[in-house]
Amino acid sequence: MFNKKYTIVKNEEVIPGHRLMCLNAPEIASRAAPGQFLHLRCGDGQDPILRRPLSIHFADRGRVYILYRIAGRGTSRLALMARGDIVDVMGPLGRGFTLPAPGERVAVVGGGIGAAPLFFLLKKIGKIYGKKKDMVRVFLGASTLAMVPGAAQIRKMGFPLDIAADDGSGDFKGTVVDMFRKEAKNLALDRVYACGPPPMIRALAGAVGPDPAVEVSVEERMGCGVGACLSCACKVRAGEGEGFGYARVCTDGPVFDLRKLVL
Amino acid sequence: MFNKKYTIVKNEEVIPGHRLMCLNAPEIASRAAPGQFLHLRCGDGQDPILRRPLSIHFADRGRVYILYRIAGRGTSRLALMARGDIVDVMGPLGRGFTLPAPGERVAVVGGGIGAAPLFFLLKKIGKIYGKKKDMVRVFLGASTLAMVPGAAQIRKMGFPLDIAADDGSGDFKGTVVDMFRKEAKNLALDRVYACGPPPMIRALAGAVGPDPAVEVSVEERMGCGVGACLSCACKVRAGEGEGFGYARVCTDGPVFDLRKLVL
Amino acid sequence: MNFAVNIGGIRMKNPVTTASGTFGYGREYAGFVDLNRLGAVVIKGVTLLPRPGNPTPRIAETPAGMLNSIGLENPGVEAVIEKHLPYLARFDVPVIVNIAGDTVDDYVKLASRLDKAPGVAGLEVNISCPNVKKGGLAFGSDPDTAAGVIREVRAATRLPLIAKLSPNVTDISAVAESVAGAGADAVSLINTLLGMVIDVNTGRPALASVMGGLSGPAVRPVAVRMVWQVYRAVNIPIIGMGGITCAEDALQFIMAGASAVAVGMASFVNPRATMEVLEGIEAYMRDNNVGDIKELIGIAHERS
Amino acid sequence: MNFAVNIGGIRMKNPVTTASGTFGYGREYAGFVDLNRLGAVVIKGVTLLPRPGNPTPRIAETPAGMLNSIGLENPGVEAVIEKHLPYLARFDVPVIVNIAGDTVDDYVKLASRLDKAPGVAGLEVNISCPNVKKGGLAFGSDPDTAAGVIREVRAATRLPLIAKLSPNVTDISAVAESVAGAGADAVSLINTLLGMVIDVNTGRPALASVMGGLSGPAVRPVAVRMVWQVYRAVNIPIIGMGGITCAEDALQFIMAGASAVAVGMASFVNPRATMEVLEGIEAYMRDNNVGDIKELIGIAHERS
Ligand SMILES: Cc1cc2nc3c(=O)[nH]c(=O)nc-3n(C[C@H](O)[C@H](O)[C@H](O)COP(=O)(O)OP(=O)(O)OC[C@H]3O[C@@H](n4cnc5c(N)ncnc54)[C@H](O)[C@@H]3O)c2cc1C
Ligand SMILES: Cc1cc2nc3c(=O)[nH]c(=O)nc-3n(C[C@H](O)[C@H](O)[C@H](O)COP(=O)(O)OP(=O)(O)OC[C@H]3O[C@@H](n4cnc5c(N)ncnc54)[C@H](O)[C@@H]3O)c2cc1C
Ligand SMILES: Cc1cc2nc3c(=O)[nH]c(=O)nc-3n(C[C@H](O)[C@H](O)[C@H](O)COP(=O)(O)O)c2cc1C
Ligand SMILES: Cc1cc2nc3c(=O)[nH]c(=O)nc-3n(C[C@H](O)[C@H](O)[C@H](O)COP(=O)(O)O)c2cc1C
Ligand code: FES
Ligand code: FES
Repeated sequence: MFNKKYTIVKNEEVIPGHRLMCLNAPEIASRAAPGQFLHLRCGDGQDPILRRPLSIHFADRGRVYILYRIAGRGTSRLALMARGDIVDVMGPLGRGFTLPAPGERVAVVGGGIGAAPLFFLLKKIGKIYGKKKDMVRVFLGASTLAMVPGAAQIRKMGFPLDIAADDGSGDFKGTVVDMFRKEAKNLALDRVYACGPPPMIRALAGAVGPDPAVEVSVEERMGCGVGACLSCACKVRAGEGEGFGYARVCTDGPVFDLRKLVL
Repeated sequence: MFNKKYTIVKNEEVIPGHRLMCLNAPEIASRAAPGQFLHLRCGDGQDPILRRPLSIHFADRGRVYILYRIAGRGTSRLALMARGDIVDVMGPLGRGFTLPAPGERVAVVGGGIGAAPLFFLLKKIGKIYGKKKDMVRVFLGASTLAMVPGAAQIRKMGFPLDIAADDGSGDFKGTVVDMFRKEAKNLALDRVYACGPPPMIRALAGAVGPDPAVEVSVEERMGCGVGACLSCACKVRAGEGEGFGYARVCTDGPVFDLRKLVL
Repeated sequence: MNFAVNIGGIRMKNPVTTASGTFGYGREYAGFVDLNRLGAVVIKGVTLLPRPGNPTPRIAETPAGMLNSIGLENPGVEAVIEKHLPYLARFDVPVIVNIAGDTVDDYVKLASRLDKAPGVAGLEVNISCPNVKKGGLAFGSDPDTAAGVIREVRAATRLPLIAKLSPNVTDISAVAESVAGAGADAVSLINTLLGMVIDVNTGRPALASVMGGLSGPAVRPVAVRMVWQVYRAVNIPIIGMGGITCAEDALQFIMAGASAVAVGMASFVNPRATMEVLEGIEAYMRDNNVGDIKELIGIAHERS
Repeated sequence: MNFAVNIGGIRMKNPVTTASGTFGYGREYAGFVDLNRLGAVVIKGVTLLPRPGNPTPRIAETPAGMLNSIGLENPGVEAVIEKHLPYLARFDVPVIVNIAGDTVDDYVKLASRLDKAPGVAGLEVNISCPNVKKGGLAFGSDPDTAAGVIREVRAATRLPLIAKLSPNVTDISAVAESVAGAGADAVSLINTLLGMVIDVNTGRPALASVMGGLSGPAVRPVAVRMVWQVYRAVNIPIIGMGGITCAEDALQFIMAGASAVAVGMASFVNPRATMEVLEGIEAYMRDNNVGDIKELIGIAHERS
């Protein structure tokens, strides 16, 4: 866990309204795990004042990548930064995904910008699975085909990729969960990894069936990013029945066992 | 009076801790008078939130120049801006100096960064006086010779320039007012123009004698810059004796008749 | 689309007005803003006699805000009637005069004088100014004293009365209820929060008057909360203010229960702020198919 | 140079501590801050029984600040004694436990339980939390009720007692005097200002609990002012807080009369904020030939 200023290597638009930022951050790159996140200051003043959490999209050879949607005040400021500018980063933070054992049948499901952290996960799975990448299915969804981040790279890595697009421009017309539901029946999945907006996660919970282990990455507003402020609470089951407690997305997550979450 | 966004043509250090910014601002350039000022936003967010008043250092051919000391939060942000960046400017604001009639004997006295607006004044005086620039004496002061802004240009314009430096590196060791006091006796001045920190203005008031008309540029914290908020009050005599009222530096000034001020 | 609102008898063609003391007497901003387009103009606080105001420095910048201690500098009510109201009478805009006094009697005299002056659409009774020694803030800090001022002023004029409330209180709803009961036709809130900055280089307060009033975006969450609370407590219209810089900020106040909004220090930063707020509200209504601004007033209460 | 201060019996090696609820139980920041270097650690507010806290969203960003409505999520006093105090006992730093209750009896039980727990240097009595339905803020809004809580707690423990005051009051000096009279050894201020943000896209409050507590640089001028006022009203030490991000901010509080300062949400932005404040105060003292931090406490009063 570091807090340092790192230099921007690249900060480019990859799909409309989304940018890929590459940071020269060796300490983070060598320790990062898929599903972990960075907590960034968007500028050096007090506007905006809070850091912003962004998943690690990929990390390799001293460099860390984030893929972000320009959503508001903070990400708009990030988008203005250029090669050579400095960003104040805390990371790597949080608990990431449990990697699969070779041989497990896996599905990776991403909705919209939710796909950001899955890329790093796929890289690691790729290393574990070697030539057996056909035991992994990747399902991504977006409003339209052009809005799916990183599709080409995922295919290049050798993973079978299916794309759901609301407008029919993908392999499936509808939501990524509808596509997943249709395909998953025949897959005898051992593990599912997912990331996306809350409605997608809820839909997935209904679609996934009892068998596979399911891990999802959760988003919540954050203050500290290190477990101190209790801003980022998410409801988790406590004991049997209706009981629940709050977990901290920043340190207990952001990746949680789907069945432990109260959605 | 305009409020527009203008492009920075140049923003360079001229003396340590001081920068000269050139803006492409034709509307302002064609209307600006010496002693007037600009009211600038230092960045596009809310940090800092208020505008900063800076005198017009010079204006010509569609361009406006400001010469500023990096004094705090706002000017530090200005200093980070580069050619091509955009600044939100209100101006030209305020009442400037009364220009001399040809033939009047004139002294121009500047302390530190106070010299900033005097350069523009000298340009205008130069136009009025033509070859007779020896009827004008310029006195500038600073801690050391190297900290006097624009000395070479003033000499190039043809004005006799004397420099007071605290450390003896100038023509006179001491304050600019001490130098002025010594020289002025023999000058039979009709007009004095001055700009500098409050202690200098107070010292000048004691040194200047009853004869010349004296105009000084006054600094006060500003909110609106247009006379609406009454932040920038400065004490002026009202009636005879001890009576005083407040004038607004932004619209009644920043240039005032020294003898009307309650110092 | 209908933007008109009625603030206790003052008909405003749209809900956007100016916060007293931040827009001078209107003319200072006439080069930037078409005064005819404002819902109303609220002018700088006026007292019976001229006041010089406080020594300088009168302002200090703070994070996302500023402190001021102008001290009600103004030329007195007669000069305002003579010099400033005639200028504003040229425009098609209701003029609201903000009044301040050291005693209840001062307020009463101001109200009866302005009752007879031409070109006054209403009075904003400033019982919340933190920058004068006597009166001001003191009147607004207590529900009963506040009601006392309003009751007497009510008796002295038929002009619509807006009570301007102080945020420096434990329970703003109680003050609002009290002034509503005493005959206020509307309330405006918030005035400034009492604050202070120390210059650590000198070890002295940054303002000559030690304390001043905090305004700007920094205080907006407090202001929105108070509008929300007051909306639940009284039935008279609310003019919301405190850190409004854009339409989104203004809509927060409207959704919390304000029928109109006032732009304050934002005009210093952006002299066209009032116009941009107005245009932004229009755009929001267009985009969201809102036919009448009144549909938005207080809607957050239904949705929470 | 001497940095040590004594806060009502708690010996701090320097004046820099943490604001309750912003530094967890210390361990969360141990990767960034050497806890031994802090003047004291104030931990997250604890209640008798575990509390789940409020639904999310629990925070909203505001200009130069944030709203929070955590709702005192904590595992209860027994778990804090078992799990968290032993961890902190490893460090050479006084631990101050912030306590909160729904009833006076809750406070009393907490105090007598913690009186017997090892590793507690003092109690900060939170009579000012805006984020719980009952108690909390209500206790701190009235001088008499505030004194009532402190008096009972005083009787239940010999630990140094710090009363944490709410800024949401008309007269903070009155509350401070009252708790000092009731036996508080020190006061800390300010807790958060009650505020609210509305999301204009949904027309709903941005926080699930509608209102929350405003903190951060935005509130600093209000906090400095209150420290200034309280310094004139009482003779017990003050811990100042509210928007401290750097040494200069902290020095404003000290010059206004605080004997110690707490860093709050600034730690979220800069996890080393406490250390930078400390180092900056040291540098200031060195540069200005100040031999003892006590020379700076309240100096702005002499100079105004
Ligand atoms: C663990 C985690 C990982 C994330 N990874 C990514 C990613 O890889 N790519 C990406 O584009 N986005 C990601 N997000 C969402 C991202 O944090 C928000 O889009 C971003 O904070 C918005 O900031 P803003 O200032 O642009 O928007 P604003 O709307 O101006 O933000 C205002 C406030 O709301 C918070 N906020 C707004 N939206 C969200 C959200 N969805 N989740 C949490 N807080 C939010 C901000 O942090 C800020 O405090 C992630 C969120 C979390 C919690
Ligand atoms: C009419 C006028 C003309 C000026 N012309 C020049 C010029 O040509 N070159 C130049 O370098 N400086 C000039 N100044 C001073 C300049 O405005 C301040 O140095 C600048 O505002 C400091 O801002 P900051 O954010 O860097 O410093 P900070 O200290 O962070 O400023 C904090 C606040 O104090 C105010 N402030 C600080 N110092 C002054 C000051 N001396 N006068 C007024 N307000 C101040 C700022 O506006 C701001 O509100 C002029 C001031 C006035 C009133
Ligand atoms: C410089 C200045 C002067 C003010 N003068 C007055 C005044 O004369 N009467 C009054 O009722 N309020 C006065 N106010 C308060 C504003 O009208 C308004 O209530 C407050 O500034 C909050 O709005 P804002 O945050 O948008 O500035 C003044 C505010 C400022 C900044
Ligand atoms: C997320 C958060 C949680 C807080 N929890 C508590 C608490 O449990 N008990 C308490 O007395 N104050 C609590 N506070 C208030 C702080 O201790 C402090 O008084 C306030 O935040 C002002 O300081 P700041 O502006 O530096 O953050 C909390 C503040 C924040 C931001
Ligand atoms: S963000 Fe502070 S606990 Fe998670
Ligand atoms: S700065 Fe507002 S009146 Fe001069």
